[in-house]
Amino acid sequence: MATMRYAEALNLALREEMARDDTIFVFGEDIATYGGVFKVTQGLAEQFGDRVRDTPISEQTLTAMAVTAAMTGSRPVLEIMYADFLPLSLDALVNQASIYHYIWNEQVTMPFVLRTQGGGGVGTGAQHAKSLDAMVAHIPGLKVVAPVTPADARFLLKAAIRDPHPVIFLEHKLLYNLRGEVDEADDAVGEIGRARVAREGRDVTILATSRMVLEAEKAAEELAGEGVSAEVIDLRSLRPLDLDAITASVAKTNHAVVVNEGWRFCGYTAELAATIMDHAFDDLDAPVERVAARDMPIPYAEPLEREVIPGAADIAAAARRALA
Amino acid sequence: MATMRYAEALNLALREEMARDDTIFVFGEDIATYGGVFKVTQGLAEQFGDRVRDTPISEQTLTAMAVTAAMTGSRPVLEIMYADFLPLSLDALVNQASIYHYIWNEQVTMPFVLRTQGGGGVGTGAQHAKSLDAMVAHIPGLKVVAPVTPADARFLLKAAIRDPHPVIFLEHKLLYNLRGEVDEADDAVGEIGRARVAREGRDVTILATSRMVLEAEKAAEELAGEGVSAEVIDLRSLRPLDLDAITASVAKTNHAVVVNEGWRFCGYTAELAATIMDHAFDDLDAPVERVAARDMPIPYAEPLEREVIPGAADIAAAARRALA
Amino acid sequence: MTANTPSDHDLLEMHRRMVLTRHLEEKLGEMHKAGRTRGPIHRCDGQEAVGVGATAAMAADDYVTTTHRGHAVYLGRGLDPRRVVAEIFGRETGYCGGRGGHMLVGDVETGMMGGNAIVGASIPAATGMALSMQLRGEARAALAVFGDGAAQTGICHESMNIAALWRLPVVFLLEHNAYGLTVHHSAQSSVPDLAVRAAGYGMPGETIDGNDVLAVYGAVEAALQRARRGEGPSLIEARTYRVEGFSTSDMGGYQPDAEIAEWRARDPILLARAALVDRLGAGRVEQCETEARAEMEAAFEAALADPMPAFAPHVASAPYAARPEGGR
Amino acid sequence: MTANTPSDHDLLEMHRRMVLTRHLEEKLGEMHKAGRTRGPIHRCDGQEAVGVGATAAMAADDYVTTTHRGHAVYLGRGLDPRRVVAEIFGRETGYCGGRGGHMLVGDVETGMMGGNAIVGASIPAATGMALSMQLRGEARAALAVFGDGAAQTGICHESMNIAALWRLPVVFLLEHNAYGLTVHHSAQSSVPDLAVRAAGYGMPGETIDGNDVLAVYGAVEAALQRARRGEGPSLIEARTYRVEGFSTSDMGGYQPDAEIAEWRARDPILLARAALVDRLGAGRVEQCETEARAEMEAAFEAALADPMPAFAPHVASAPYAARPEGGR
Ligand SMILES: Cc1ncc(C[n+]2csc(CCOP(=O)(O)OP(=O)(O)O)c2C)c(N)n1
Ligand SMILES: Cc1ncc(C[n+]2csc(CCOP(=O)(O)OP(=O)(O)O)c2C)c(N)n1
Ligand SMILES: [Mg+2]
Ligand SMILES: [Mg+2]
Repeated sequence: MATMRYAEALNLALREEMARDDTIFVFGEDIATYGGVFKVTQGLAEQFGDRVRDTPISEQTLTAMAVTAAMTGSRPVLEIMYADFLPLSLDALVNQASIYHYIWNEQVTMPFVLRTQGGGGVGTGAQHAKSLDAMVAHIPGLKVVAPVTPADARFLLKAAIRDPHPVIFLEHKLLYNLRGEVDEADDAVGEIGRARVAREGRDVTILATSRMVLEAEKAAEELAGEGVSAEVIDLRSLRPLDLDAITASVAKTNHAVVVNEGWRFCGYTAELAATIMDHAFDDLDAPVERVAARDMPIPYAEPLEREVIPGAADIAAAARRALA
Repeated sequence: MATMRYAEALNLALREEMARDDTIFVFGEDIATYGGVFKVTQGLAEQFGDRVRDTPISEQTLTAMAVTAAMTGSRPVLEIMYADFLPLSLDALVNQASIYHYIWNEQVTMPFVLRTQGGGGVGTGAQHAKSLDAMVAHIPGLKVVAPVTPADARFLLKAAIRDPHPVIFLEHKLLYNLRGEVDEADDAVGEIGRARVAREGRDVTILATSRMVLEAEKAAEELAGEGVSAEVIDLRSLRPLDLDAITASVAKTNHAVVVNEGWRFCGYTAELAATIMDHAFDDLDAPVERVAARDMPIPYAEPLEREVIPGAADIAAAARRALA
Repeated sequence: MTANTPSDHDLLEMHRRMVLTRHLEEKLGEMHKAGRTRGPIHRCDGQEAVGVGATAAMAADDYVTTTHRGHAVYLGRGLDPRRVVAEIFGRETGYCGGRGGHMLVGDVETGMMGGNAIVGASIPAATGMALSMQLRGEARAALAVFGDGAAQTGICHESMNIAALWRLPVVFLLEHNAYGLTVHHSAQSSVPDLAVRAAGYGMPGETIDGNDVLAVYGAVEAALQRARRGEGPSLIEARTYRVEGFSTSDMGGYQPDAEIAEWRARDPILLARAALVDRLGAGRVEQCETEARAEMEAAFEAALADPMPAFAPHVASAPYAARPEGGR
Repeated sequence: MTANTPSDHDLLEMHRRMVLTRHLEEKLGEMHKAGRTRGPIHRCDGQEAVGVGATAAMAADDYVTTTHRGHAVYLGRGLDPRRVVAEIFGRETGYCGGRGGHMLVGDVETGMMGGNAIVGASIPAATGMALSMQLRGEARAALAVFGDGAAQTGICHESMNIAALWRLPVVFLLEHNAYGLTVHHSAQSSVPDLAVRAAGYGMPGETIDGNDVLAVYGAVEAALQRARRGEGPSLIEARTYRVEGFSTSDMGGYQPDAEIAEWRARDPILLARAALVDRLGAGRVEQCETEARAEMEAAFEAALADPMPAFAPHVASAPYAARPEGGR
């Protein structure tokens, strides 16, 4: 057992997998010489040489190249520096990556990972603070994961790299320095599609993703002070969903709050709310409450940004509404 | 009153608006000399000369150019040939078009229209048959409309062109030949954000978009034979939503089916289902039923494509489930 | 067929594949008129020398990517005509079980890595494969076939820059047929000759006669060799012409008759035939052509009798979600 | 300042704006060290001549777009230092009411159509404005400032092709500072000199000394005139260097000390000062510099005392949805 930062856990997973399988290569902007702007890939170039490449600023083509490199025997791990740039990758994801396994009648698999980080809270502005989870989660054929703990970061990145299909790996700029226990000796890989009960509770289920899990935990703490027992579920995998975990919790609590840092309208919380209605309508004593970013661009100034990005207070308020 | 095809109604709206306002220009691939691959822009180049331009195949840049041309005194109408190519426009939409009005503190408006057409059913294959409505509807600052009748096509295109903010105008390849009454003398423009009751009913509300409205009408007919009275609402505007129309209908019927031709997971029907839960939970006697495309690429062969794209039979079945 | 100078046998084989392709196109035209096709079909009549000459220059383990107009590449690469026709008609026996259709045929076994109906997408596709091969230290190459319209896309620029920067083993074969859909090249491109752009990436660029199958073969062969030697990418602009319009949905009216007539006179099959007759005699050439046409006829007959695929929800084997209970 | 040969007054004014910018950058560096900035700040120390020389060449009704590193363009275009600083510190009095931050300052009144933090986005942005002006028959022009990293993006290619094809009144000013974030140009670009790419679009391209404010002024002035005359776009590659790293979050270690030292010796402000002292005498130049620094000090003082904005849900005036009852 070692305590390490989230970024270090990712780095460890990359090193372990690259050492194990030499068809893996890592590429992206500023990831080799500099080790990544969030230092996730630090030291990889020294260890793995040409298999770690700095690239020109060409997200659209880099994503398309990952697709076909993966179809022809390699396992690329591409870093897209900010989730705000995912729109540049979307054509390759929706019109290329997502189709071939089916359209070519299972002649190919496509083992690549697209790592990126999103989220706001630190004044990076309208073009560097978004969570566009819903856009990638909408695409069939892709898996989408978003670990919160360093241990999950390592396990899920290893799982993503070994997956035969494309995995979008969503990190968060405010998670990189989070510390946690990582059992380096444990050589297991995570299972994509399994949620984690971050906190057990009886009265209301809070489903959250990425950094919002931490906010949900804070909200649960606050609610506990009011005598409300909130269960916090860290989805970990945005697609596929762990339906069993969701329905089991809602069956117990009969109330649900769903939280995602992206925009509300047509956002990821809409799918969660609709999924709960699809599978647990009769268990619900109240409508599912959605907590998401306000439907507007993310402003720079701190007092404005704070109002747009959801946090613990919003989650607690939503839980109170659900229970009212 | 004249009977005209949907494509002709669009053409009429473009002519009328371009004649009225010479800051409007129309550009896109194959839209000038050839008049558009669906002939929507036929004859415009002859009438308006340089204000109608064929472009290189450069969707990403064309969209970005529409944004800034609109910020600096023009009213561009851009045609993106297939909705499948919307991912190429998304960076300009999400990182440029959607932000400036707010981020620049209301120094600018952005009156442009992006017309495109989506949908399947005629063997155009995985890269030319999709409905990516959810991706654009997720972006705050954009309006998204999808008229079904020729009259609405004309009114809403005129409204979209006059709107001070970006409007994504979604057409459908199977609607262009649809005929309907258009009152050429009526110089009104549509109001974006108002739904239309396509068929009144008492037992179940079917909310549908674009061509799916026609399928919903067929389903309602089928259900009528079984003694079920279905109300069909043509949303017309996917964003903003006509909440009053939706809640009023659900309050009456207590059952809802929501239909969109795009994929199900994180798709537009998720927002509709969640919205109904948000605003009409207590009116619901059963969970909202979603009808959407299967979560997979759209295959070419007819027997396969038919299974992936939803139709009247799926809508009728969903209504029966809702009422069961 | 990778020796520097093609043998008589090789030349005849290229000719056969061009005739095979032409006959496919003409049959498709008839079937369309008869209302028996589904979706648009993009014929390559008059351009057969590009796809056939280029694929003939490939080694067995090279990759090729192509466009929505890929029939000459499919057949040039040696795909089974029956399974190509079956795919075009959405049959279970097609290369993709009818899932792909004519624009999206892919066959991994021959390295024919697909038609692609997103304009320009064949360019980064081949570039990504080249990167994959380079990283594994393999002396193989990838060939990207794309159009003059596609050359104006952003991904063309990004791919060429990356390929030249990293000296990737890829050959960019620009099939310049004067139009992108209905728009003439002069209204799409800021320069008349696209090979000049190669200098902007520090790679060799040349313009060749795309209707001369031997010229295509020679240029592509040299560029593939160069790529496999680790000397990086090249751009080859093959000038040709699309005599039958953009697709079966094309309503025409924008290609001047005189222009079409001029290019018909330079039909790549006529040119190849003339050269071959000189070399091998008319009898052998005619026999070859007759056989090719018969092969395509047989392919149509067999493929059209093949079954349509049946839908099966895609659960176990695939990344796609199962159909949710009851609904779509 | 659009006469062909700048007057003494004009020269001194350019110098003043460079000094103003430098002082902004240095103060921002101090504020960052003191923990008083928020989010990344991209300083342009050593590159001031590009933004200042270029904007000095603009006519009053021309447009300019710039990058995440746009301070010299903001101040060069004559924006009020206090309101620029206020925006950088997220104040209500900033050009965008604190909503934009330092990368997204925009001021419609002066045609300063924004910093832009999507790499490359300034290029189609200016191109779209140029199209708008061309369609209205106005003899105005747009100037796109962008980096060497941005030159590798797909939208750069697409924009240059369209601009040259349509002879749009736009000037492409490539601010080549040798790095894109931490990656040296030689690892991002397939060619060392990006001006060569202009030939691929049939437009003029030249490389100039980006540390010589007069060279920048002259080249941009001529290109803007050309654009306004309807003769189409030009590409100007201004060679400069980023002496203070990528941004305040830069951990350094990749720019060789010797390289930095070499460029510091060619500091654009030193160069301009030397020329001006010869011409106007040391006194006048020093006074100008002192005043500029004092102006920036005052701007900081005032801006930092300005109020932060208060959030107001955005309902009536805007396309953004109202906050749904109770939730975010
Ligand atoms: C990204 C994208 N934009 C537009 C289209 C529609 N489209 C299909 S083919 C074509 C023209 C392509 O021209 P070119 O590359 O020269 O190929 P050609 O048809 O001449 O073989 C267009 C615009 C598309 N399929 N993909
Ligand atoms: C599309 C996109 N990709 C990546 C980034 C991250 N990023 C910000 S600045 C930068 C480097 C830009 O280099 P260059 O264009 O040379 O500008 P410079 O910073 O040198 O002024 C990168 C990669 C971004 N903002 N946008
Ligand atoms: Mg062409
Ligand atoms: Mg740079």
